[in-house]
Amino acid sequence: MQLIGDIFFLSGTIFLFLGALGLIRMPDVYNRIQAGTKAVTLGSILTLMGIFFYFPQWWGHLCLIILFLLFTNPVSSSALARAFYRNGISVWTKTK
Amino acid sequence: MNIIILVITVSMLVIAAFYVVWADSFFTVLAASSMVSVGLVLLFVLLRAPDVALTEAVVGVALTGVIYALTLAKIDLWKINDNDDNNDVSQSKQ
Amino acid sequence: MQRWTTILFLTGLSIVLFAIITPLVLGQSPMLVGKLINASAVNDTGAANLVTAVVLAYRGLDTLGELAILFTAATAIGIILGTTDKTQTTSSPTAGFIVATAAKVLFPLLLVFALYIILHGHLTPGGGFQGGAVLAAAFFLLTLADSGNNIKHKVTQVIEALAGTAFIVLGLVSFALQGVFLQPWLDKGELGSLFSAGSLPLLYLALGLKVGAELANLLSSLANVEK
Amino acid sequence: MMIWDDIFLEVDFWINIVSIALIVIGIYGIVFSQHLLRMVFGLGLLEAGVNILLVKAGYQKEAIAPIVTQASDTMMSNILAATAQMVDPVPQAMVLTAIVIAAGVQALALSLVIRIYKKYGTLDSHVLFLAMERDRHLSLNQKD
Repeated sequence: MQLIGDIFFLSGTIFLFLGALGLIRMPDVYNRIQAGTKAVTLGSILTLMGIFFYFPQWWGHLCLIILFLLFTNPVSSSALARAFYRNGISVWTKTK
Repeated sequence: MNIIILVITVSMLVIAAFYVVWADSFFTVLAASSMVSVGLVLLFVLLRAPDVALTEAVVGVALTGVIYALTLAKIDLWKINDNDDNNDVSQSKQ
Repeated sequence: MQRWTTILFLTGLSIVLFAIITPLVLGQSPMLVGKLINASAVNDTGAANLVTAVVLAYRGLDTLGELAILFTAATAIGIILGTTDKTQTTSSPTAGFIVATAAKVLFPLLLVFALYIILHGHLTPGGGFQGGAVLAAAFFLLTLADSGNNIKHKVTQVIEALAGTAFIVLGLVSFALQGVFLQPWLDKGELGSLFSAGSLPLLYLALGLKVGAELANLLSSLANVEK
Repeated sequence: MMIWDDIFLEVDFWINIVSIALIVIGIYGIVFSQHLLRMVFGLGLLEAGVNILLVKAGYQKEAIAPIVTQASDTMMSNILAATAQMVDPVPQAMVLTAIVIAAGVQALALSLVIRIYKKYGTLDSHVLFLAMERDRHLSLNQKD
């Protein structure tokens, strides 16, 4: 049971690390928002599922946290992207 | 307490504090001061003070950040600079 | 030259602070007051969270003074910036459809979360200060999403006054019943259940409403000041 | 080498380091910076350092957080045995109120900053000093 939880933890931390790497390596703001939202949401959800396999009696709290993450993360990233677009930050057009 | 987590948190806090005082853009200063609060939350959890950690998370990260952001907007420092070299600035103004 | 003076000053300051702080073995054993409170807090107040017991029961007068300081700060900000109830919106852009809808959906959930934090302050980490800050954030989220509906200063001032009065009245009732100001006075109940710890949850409810109204007032007067 | 191991693997040492670093950087920001807003940020750092030091005053090795978690365990002796191992709750209550007061104080300072900017149009302390001196001389001359 705890081995499954460990596998979830490992995959979750891999996704979180990739999200952090994308924040540094991506060329412009919009790509960075995408990396910082999608990968981090998936990583957080996988980590919370790993916690479920360690403490199964917390399933209610964990479901609520996952629901809130799925609801608030896209909204905040869309608000950020809208603010950057309205302030005239241009999209990266060069492809090497 | 795991000493490695403590050392990583402490170094993150000190680097963020350096950014608060020595960074040029006030956007960076705002982000760094919120990061100091996040490091404080971790330290309070490690010091067995969950009440203080929750207070710092709500007040220090969220509320103080909003207050600083409102102030920056009121004193004309809330400007997003397009410093990235890859961007084409000419087509950005619509 | 000035740079070297600065570096010398900072190094000297840190060495002095290190020499002062390091020999203090503060945390090695709990101090006498902490030991006594740890031994008798559950019997005295019936609260599972000992920090709540300290904040509201053992040092309740401190909390009252802290409320007075926060009230003074909020009033001073209102005097400095001026509280104008603006009804018409300025030319600031709206936040967009997604954020407006999400704010409307999130607002009741945030209210429930804030009340949960306040009312479970004697059982879990949390309490009036944290819940009040979440309450203020919930009301400010509506203002951020749609700049048309501002926080009404009159309503928040009435809530703040009523909550502050309730805090003092609870203390005075305990003074009339037991002769000590702000001593917990209701039935202690079963340890760990929601209706326990006597009057501490009522005190935390009043404190949370007061802190939330003050912080919402502060945020809206900061947001409404014209350039 | 054993002495160095004892120092660097100790919790107290790192907490002292971070609190002293925050206090010193905050004092640098208050004293040596020219921008008023950066002074307020330095004030926040100073308060954070002092808060860490206060919470450390109640910390104890191999102690638990000051919350009784086993609600079903109504035996008074078990509860007393659990509370004897807890950290000191008094400094935590102090810091709890101090954080909220710190937020209020910073908001007050920031509102003063907004008023100064609306009156003088700058936040550089040197320029501000000259402008205030000029205003003072003007008002003195008017009075005569």
